[in-house]
Amino acid sequence: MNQVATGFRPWSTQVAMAILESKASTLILPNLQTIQKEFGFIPHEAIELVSKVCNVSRADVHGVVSYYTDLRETPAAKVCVKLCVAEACQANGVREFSVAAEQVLGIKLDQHNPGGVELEAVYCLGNCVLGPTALINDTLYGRLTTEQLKAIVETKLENK
Amino acid sequence: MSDSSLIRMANQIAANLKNRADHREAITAHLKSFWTPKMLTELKELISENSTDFDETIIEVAATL
Amino acid sequence: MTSIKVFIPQDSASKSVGADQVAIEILKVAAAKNLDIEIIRNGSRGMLWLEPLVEVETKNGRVGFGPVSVSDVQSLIDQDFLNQQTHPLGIGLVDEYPWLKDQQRLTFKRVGVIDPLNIDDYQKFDGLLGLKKALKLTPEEITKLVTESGLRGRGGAGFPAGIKWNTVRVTAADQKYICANADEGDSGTFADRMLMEGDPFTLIEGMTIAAIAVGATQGFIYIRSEYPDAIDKMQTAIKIAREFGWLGESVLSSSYQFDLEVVVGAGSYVCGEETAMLESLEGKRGMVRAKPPLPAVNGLFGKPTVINNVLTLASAPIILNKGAEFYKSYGIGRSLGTQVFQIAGNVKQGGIVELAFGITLEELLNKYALGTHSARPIKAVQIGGPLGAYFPNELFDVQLDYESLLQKGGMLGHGGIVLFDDSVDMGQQARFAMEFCAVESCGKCTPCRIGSTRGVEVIDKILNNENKKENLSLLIDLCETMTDGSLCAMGGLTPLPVRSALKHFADDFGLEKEMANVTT
Amino acid sequence: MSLLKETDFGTPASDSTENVTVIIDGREITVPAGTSVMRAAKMLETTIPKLCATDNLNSFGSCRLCVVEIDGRKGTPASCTTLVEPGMVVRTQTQKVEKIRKNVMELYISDHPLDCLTCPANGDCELQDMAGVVGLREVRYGYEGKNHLASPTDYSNPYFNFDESKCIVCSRCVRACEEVQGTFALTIEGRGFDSKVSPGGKDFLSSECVSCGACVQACPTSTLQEKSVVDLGMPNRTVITTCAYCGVGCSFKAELRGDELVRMVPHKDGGANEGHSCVKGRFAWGYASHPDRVLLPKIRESITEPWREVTWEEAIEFAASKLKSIQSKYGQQSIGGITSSRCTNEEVYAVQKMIRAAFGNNNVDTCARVCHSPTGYGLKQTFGASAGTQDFKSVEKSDVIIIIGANPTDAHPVFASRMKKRLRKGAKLIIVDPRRIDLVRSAHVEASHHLPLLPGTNVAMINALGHVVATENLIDWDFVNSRCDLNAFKKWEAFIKQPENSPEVVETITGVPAEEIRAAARLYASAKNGAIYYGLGVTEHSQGSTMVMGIANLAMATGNIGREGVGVNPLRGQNNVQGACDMGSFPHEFSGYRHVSDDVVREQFENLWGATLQKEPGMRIPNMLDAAIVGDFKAIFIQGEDIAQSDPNTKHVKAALASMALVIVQDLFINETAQFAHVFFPGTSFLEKDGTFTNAERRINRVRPVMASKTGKQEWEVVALLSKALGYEMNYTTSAEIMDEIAQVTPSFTGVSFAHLDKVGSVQWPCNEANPNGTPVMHIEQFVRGKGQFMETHFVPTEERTTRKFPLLLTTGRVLSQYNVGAQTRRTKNSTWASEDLLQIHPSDAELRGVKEGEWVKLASRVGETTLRAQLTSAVPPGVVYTTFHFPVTGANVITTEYSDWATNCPEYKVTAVEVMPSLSGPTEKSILDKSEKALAKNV
Repeated sequence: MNQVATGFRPWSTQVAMAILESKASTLILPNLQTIQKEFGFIPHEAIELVSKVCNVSRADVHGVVSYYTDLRETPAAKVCVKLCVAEACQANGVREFSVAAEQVLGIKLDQHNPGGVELEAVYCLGNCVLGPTALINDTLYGRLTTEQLKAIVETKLENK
Repeated sequence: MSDSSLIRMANQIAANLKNRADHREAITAHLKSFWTPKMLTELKELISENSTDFDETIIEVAATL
Repeated sequence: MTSIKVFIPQDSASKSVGADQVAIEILKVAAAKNLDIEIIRNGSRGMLWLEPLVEVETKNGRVGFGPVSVSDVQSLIDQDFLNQQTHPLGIGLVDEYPWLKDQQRLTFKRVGVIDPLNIDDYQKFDGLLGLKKALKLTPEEITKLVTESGLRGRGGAGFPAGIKWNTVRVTAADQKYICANADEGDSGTFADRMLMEGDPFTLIEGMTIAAIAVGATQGFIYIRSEYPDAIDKMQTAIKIAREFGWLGESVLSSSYQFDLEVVVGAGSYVCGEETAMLESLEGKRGMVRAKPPLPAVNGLFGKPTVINNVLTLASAPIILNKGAEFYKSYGIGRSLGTQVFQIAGNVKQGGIVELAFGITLEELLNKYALGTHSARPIKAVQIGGPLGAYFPNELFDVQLDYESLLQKGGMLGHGGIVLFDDSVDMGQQARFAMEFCAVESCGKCTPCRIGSTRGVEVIDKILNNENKKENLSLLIDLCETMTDGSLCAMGGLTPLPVRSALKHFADDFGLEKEMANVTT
Repeated sequence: MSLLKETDFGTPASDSTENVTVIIDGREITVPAGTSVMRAAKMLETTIPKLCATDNLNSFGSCRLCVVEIDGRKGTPASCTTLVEPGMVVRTQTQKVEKIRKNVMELYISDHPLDCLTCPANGDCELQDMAGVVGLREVRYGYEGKNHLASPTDYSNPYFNFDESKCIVCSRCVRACEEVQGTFALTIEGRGFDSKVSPGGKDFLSSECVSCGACVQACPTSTLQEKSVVDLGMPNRTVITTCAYCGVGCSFKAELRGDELVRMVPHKDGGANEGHSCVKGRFAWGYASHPDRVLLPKIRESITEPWREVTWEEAIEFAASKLKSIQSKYGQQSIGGITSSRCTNEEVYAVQKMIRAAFGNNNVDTCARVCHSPTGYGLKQTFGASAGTQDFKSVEKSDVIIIIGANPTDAHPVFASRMKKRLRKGAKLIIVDPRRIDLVRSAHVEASHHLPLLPGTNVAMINALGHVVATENLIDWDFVNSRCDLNAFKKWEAFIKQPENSPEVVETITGVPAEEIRAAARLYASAKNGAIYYGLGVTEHSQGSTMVMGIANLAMATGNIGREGVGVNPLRGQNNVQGACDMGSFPHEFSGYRHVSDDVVREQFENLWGATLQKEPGMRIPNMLDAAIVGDFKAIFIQGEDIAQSDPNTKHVKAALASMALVIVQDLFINETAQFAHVFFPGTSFLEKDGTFTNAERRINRVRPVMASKTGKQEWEVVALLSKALGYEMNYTTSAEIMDEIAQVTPSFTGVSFAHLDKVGSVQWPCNEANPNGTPVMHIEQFVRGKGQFMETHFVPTEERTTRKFPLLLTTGRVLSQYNVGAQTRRTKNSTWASEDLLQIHPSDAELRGVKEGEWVKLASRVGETTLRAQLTSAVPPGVVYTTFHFPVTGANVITTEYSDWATNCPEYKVTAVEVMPSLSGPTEKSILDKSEKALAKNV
């Protein structure tokens, strides 16, 4: 279930077409999610492809891609840290935590950082008692400390 | 009109109407409606010169014009 | 001799603090000691400060130990936790634990108790009884029963579920849908997630009952992508339900057909709004639709559609099983049944508290929360998610039901209660409310699209002491414009936290209390 | 936006028959259920402020300016999305809503440039208007906050700019592209404050945008703005007229600044287009003032001589004396003329009158000969009226639509949009076409069945469809028994049931699987309302007339005639094909389709005209050309048609022209035909004409002079002068008088006059005492001919066959941005989208021949060859190639043959056996007038 950044296929229109055909969905979003799940992002060619599969315009697809924060048009970072910055976590000090996290990871919040580590602000992970909390490559962590964060990220960076 | 055009037109009309039960009337009416008198005269002349170029039905009809 | 059953939650909150590692460690250490144990991965009991909460089955009931960390495992084993309750982490019989004992768990009856994907467990604890009752009733009788139970939408709007179902039932169409709204995006809420991870069959059963009631043959569960575990659990549960004929062409061998599909969101808070959710379910941008037409008449793909929150649908089985009278014997006034409160944020004892409507905030805080995690005094409590009001200490006597909260300038929302200690800056919290709206607004209507961004700017000006009086009155005006002018609740309710912060915590804006009061 | 503002009710009309009474601001009004509060208010002439609402788009509810208060309702609902309910009491002007409106407007303006005075839309901007209406005086937020003022402008479209900084994100453009045009080329990108209109990619030009202008029209600000308005300034007067491109006949508001045309804006009250347009009508009018236009008459003794500019008097005298001398030398029948379906009814009528009365013969034909003459013949035979049965609006009621041999999204885009709208609402579509046209599958539209038949096998296909209906008991017996001639029906039934017409046999002829044919037939026959639309892919075949009758048979057998949503509907190619035919420009017919041999009719004309008229038919265009080559036909008057480019077998046409002693051409430009002319009369563009066009739905639209004639004369004036010089006077002083005469002599036109048209906008003929308001749908009670006449439609294959030497079949058509021979569109920026004719070829055929994408290929048939670039596409099936004939340099008709429809001689453009091979170079600029032709010309 967990998908690490390096586990994606290289883009191929034919492979993508075959995958989409096997899913047989004519809705834009699920097809885009399928593409992203397989290839890690939604390359330009995929927009044309999805528009054909769904029989919609390229603009329709572009509108959907640009709407949802999950969907990305550039390759994902190897380690993606989705840090909850919503109220319950604010109550547990995430405002200070995120500043510290930026420091220990050496990156800025919401800055695109292909290949390496990405720190993304998200709003609620449903772990509202155990903040600060983050989803790191689809694994949830609670009561997070910056030391822990650093260690987890480093382990994940080392893993293939 | 050139002879070849006239022959082609006449034969084509015949080909398209000959399978109808009322093909003679239909062909006659068609020629009278749409062909100039000169074309009709030329048709008859051409048939009398060399009827082998023509569909049988058109020869039959032309005789009654 | 049978092996000893050890329960270790597989709930994602529990896992986030090491439940998986604890399970592995216990297996490892127990194996080394040749102990005969069977580990069952249950859902969470909802006592999240105790997670990972390890339970051991005894003849007297399940005894608990928590919070257990990997490093505690050796000592647990050493102190024979399987048979003794002497370990300092021990909390005794879990069902007798005060925090849990007095709760009125109807919807959450099985959550944390059973193995979520075990159908025998499910049925052993009254699972399927509601559906079986429903199959004996006419659709009209089911909707009538649900209407009589007083069940209202648990997503926040509080609309009577039975009336909504009935509208869908009487609308003629070749296709109808049931949609479970599991886009639980409110900060401070996690009940949907816990139910789906801890007792997914209840949602399936509830949705099937709804489907029979309205004549729907297809259902969708729209789960936010931030909940990978819930997605996984629901998908597996659906597969199992299908295998056992609970779903499919003939539900429990009846003449009813119903199937379910999980649809995953892609990062958009506003998709929790029902019409935006429909757009998203249709694979489009999650733009809010104007109402009318109501989704009950013209919903998913233009067909009559029931859209209910997970907890609303999950309440249907017990209502069907025990009857309307039973259900409405809980609660007060027009808020009937139980509410699943979620106590979160800076809290000493946070988690799920399911109780009949009518409890006050104060009782909840005194009896369950027991103060803040940081041990500092509580300064504010936000009720109902990011669009809910902030309450100061002097309003803690508010009764937690739909109408009472409305009266106090708040709303119940999805029942999330977030505690803040005295280090919180309410000016920043007000600013965040606007900022959140700016980030998550679908962008359709002007008050929300532009207003939220201007809201952040105006609050900044106030906090920076720029033309305080003018900017305050502008902010109040903006709040009014957003409240009255927005298309949906996102823009319409964003002023709620802002206004409450201004009203109750004027100090944090550098304002005289009187000044803030005059304008709110 | 536009200068002349039609009433905007904010939301579309409801078609409910139920009524609801509400009280708005104390006044009561009864409206259909489903009407919005906003629309109901507007019906009371109460204008509620709005920005995102407009009545050609579904309500959206985003701008929040239109909020109102309703008794008993919480809050302030938007009046655009709130529907009336019985007894509702609405207040549109309360302190509360006024405050919300003002504050919302303040938010808008806090993110909008403050450049009204220098903005191109100044004075024509809804945002500006609304700011005034709500009384906005200050923006308390200041202007230093987050904003979009630095957003770039997209200049890529040749006709309009997209200035993002002025966008208020009302989505009207996006919705117009979806709901009105049906292209879905626009979207909103991002969300929240970052939301912006986007063409989905880099820019408008590289997007899916077809430049129809609907977005520009919908934009309430200057965000989407015509470049011409930016350059020339806001127009200050409006003339309502009719587009002169295709047979849809869209109404436009020509907006001028003084005498200069600034823009053409589709007219909402136009019956054919209801406010929509396409890239040609909306933007491609620049040719009318192109420097290539000839404004003075020219003459020359021989076509090898240079032209001499002369006065009108000299040119007319020159032409008349030559015509007279030719007639005296070669006989009365040695001259003739061609009317134009590009010209007005009045101009066409004048030309045919001149030929019949002044030339003294019936050698008049019209360019409709080469497009829709089989329609006239076929529908007259079966239904009794040479015209389509429906109005365009009818398609909104269709449940199953068959399109045969037409490509509406390119050739009839405004109607296509209407059809797509209906398809998106659930109507089913069947396409019969060798090519996979866009409607087979493109964004949000998908045909249920595509029957990709081999070119030339239409009749076999229609017979197979009829066979299924007859053998599977799908006949509408009530209709057949009550409305049709039963003897004819029985003959047809016996014929159509024969095994040779079964789908299984026809599969071997058409290449279309029998099951698909059966399924399509069942779908159409079982529809509540089944409609058939067809184009030149039906008529331009050697069995074109048979096919039209086959279509009529199918419609009658299934009872799909005589009400809304059904019918047989030819999509006419040019703007006035219908009118040119109606006006009596066929050699055998007077106006109103009455044979010249009808003594009563002829006498009526003779008496009115004061001339003796011939009672035998005259020559058709191909007859004239043939006779010219033989030497019997010596002079021709050609108004507004370029037969040297548009007619088949160009070499033959040119040889015929070169054989004549006198060729008179009247046109805007020195076209290909004019190379062979001795007299050139400059013509007027539609912007200068005063008259009427009749579109494909028989709608007679006014063409009003937007500006004075650049040549000093109208076409009918020139014709009248020439006629007079020939000794026959026509005493018209205005074109209105010509219409009066048409009305006097044509039974289906007796109610038509300019005055009536100016009053009611437009009417569909028949318009007479029986139908004073015209006839949107024909054959309602009975057919025009009485009983519907089934005709036996035996399939006689064309003689054009593929051979080893020419193994492929060529078929031809149009692209969206170009029109016909391209004389107009090539002289506009429309060439941005298509600057040359391309040869579409299936990749497998291309591979076999070593043909590569974008490279030059030689296209050869047994009559000629040309060179053009290849476009590899699976839109054409293997064995079939396709091209357009917009560019003279390609001269695609060099390829097409002399074969034609058996009944009408409509050329068989759609089937030519060809071979394609790679070519090293492209065509030379004037390869069309090759050496042999020049030599030929010299000899004359």
